[in-house]
Amino acid sequence: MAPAFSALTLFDVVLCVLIIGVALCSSSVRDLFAATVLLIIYGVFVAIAWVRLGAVDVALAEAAIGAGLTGVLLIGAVARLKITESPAAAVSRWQFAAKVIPASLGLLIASGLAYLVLTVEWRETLQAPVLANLPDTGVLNPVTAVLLNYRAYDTLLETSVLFAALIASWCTTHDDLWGERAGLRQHTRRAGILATFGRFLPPIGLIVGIHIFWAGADKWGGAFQAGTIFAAVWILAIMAGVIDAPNATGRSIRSFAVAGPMFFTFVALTGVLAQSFLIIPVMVAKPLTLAIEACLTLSIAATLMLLVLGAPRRSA
Amino acid sequence: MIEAYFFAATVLLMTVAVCLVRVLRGPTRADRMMGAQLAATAGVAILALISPAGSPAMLDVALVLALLGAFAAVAFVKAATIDGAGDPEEESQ
Amino acid sequence: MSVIVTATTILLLLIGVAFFLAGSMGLLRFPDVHARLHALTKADNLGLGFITLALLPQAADVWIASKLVMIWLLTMLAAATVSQLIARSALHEEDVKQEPGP
Amino acid sequence: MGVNLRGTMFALRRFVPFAIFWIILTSNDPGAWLPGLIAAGAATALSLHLLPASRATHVNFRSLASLAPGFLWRSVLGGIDVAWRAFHPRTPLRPTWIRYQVRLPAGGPRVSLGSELSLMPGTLGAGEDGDVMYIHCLDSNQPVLEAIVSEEERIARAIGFDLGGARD
Repeated sequence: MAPAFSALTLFDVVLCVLIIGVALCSSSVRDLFAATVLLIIYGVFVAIAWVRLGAVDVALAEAAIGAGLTGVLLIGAVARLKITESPAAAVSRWQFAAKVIPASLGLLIASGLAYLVLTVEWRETLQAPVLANLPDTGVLNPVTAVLLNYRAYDTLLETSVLFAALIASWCTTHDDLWGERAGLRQHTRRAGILATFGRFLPPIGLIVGIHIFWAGADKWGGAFQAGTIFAAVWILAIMAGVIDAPNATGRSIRSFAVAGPMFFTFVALTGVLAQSFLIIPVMVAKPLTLAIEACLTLSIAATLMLLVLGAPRRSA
Repeated sequence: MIEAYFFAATVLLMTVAVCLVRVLRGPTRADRMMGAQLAATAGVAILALISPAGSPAMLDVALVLALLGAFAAVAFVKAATIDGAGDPEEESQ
Repeated sequence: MSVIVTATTILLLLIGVAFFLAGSMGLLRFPDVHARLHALTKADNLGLGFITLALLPQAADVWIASKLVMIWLLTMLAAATVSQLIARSALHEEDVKQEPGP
Repeated sequence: MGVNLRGTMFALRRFVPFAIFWIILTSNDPGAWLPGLIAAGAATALSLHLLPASRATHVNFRSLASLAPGFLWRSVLGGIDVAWRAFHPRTPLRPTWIRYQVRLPAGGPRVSLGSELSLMPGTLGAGEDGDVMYIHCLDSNQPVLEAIVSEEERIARAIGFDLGGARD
């Protein structure tokens, strides 16, 4: 029926070539800032690829993280590194090895995965049982169901990892700076372009984030995507000097950061009384799942925001 | 019509690819940053063009990209100031 | 009727893609940062505008069509604002002093 | 009471656009009206917190809508202008800088002036220093100064601001 070579195939082929090309450029270019920009462009391409694969939830996460937040994080990191270009003459044997070893490891893993994907017979996937048991989870989005119900273990551990990362980042704070606001003290021109942008965009981002959160229950999106959007507009308002960055000793920011993992753990433990660990009873599945999702969104937003801003520091 | 959209989207991919030259060559960081700006705008257009072949959910990806695509550039102009936390407009000439 | 719609859509698509091409050409060929910013800001947002127009007649309903317009407006707003910041960031003393101004 | 009423009006002027934005995002799904109420309410509260209502933020939507066609037309001209230069074999450019004394109030109005100039033919806003706005021009032969002045006047009219009385 469909022609062997359509515009859709052409698009997909060009996209694949570009993804690999940008990835190679990004990892081989000497200028770190160029590598960062290439990584942002890579994020845009990968988001498009996920859309083409029909994985809108992943595409949303990639667009928010890869093309949005990672860029902010890495540009800040590159700016802190004073030496951006390594002198061409200083390529020693060790530097060469430091490139070859990860590259060959990556190649090995990629070819192993490719071998598996191409040789495994896909007689039966988990798709049918996931969809069959969907009514019991309280949500209609199969991805959310997997994340918060079937594989709730993974998600609980993931959010705990995120929280642990935040604590690790707080641990790098210099002693005499503990209790100060996260990151550098931001300052901007009063009523300038940046300040105006930072006053105007966050409400719009808030609505988009709530939309992605709300759609996450039944269609697409979810806690992680919405949390990332909230974190991004929060950071924008802080960078624009409109609101102050929180400090690690603040009680409200701490409860924000811990709300998700804590509520999740609480639900998991009360499940023990009913049946077993981490069981969400069918009767209360919908409100409970939404509540977990809401707490997780808050925690992810606060944690990502604090991680990107980093430990308190004083400008040199 | 879907075919026409995908052809257009393919050409847009090529325009981003061409701009990689500017990202690699620079010379200034602002020049490289513009490559990311272009990729974000073109990415929004590409996502809008390929969404008729799928679900309306794909437009939400375009929406998120439209919202957050400019943030990296904001981080860039802030990082380019003297103390890394300022505003390019503050610095007196 | 539908032939006219199809022809218009294709024409708008071509115009949109042409503006994106112009943006890339400008980014590659213009001599300095500020000239390149002109190309990026003006051409690409206009290209996105024409592509949005081309998609409107094919949109499933009025809400999808409005969403497309919203996405375009949001991109344009963010790009035009941020381009001023990049322009200012790349501005050095000697650039402005050469011209007395009005 | 009068203050309360004015406060409510200010809030409503933001709530309604946010609510419309939500309805567009959700394709007018009636099941989404309740979360929409929360979303638009939260956005209004955040917006009033970040940008408290005042004279300067008071935008007349009708005059703003009347600006749109002219602005869109000029941005089309801007795109054509820059596209022509980009494709031209010799890329004809005569770049120059203008230091323009802005008369509009600081904040939103000035940023919109800069944004609109950045989309119009030959001009690119590059921020301010005091009341001086730096504007980069692609071609010194273009009548840019007139274009800048008339754009500023159009924005002033849209927000009901008197340019003449702004400066001493």
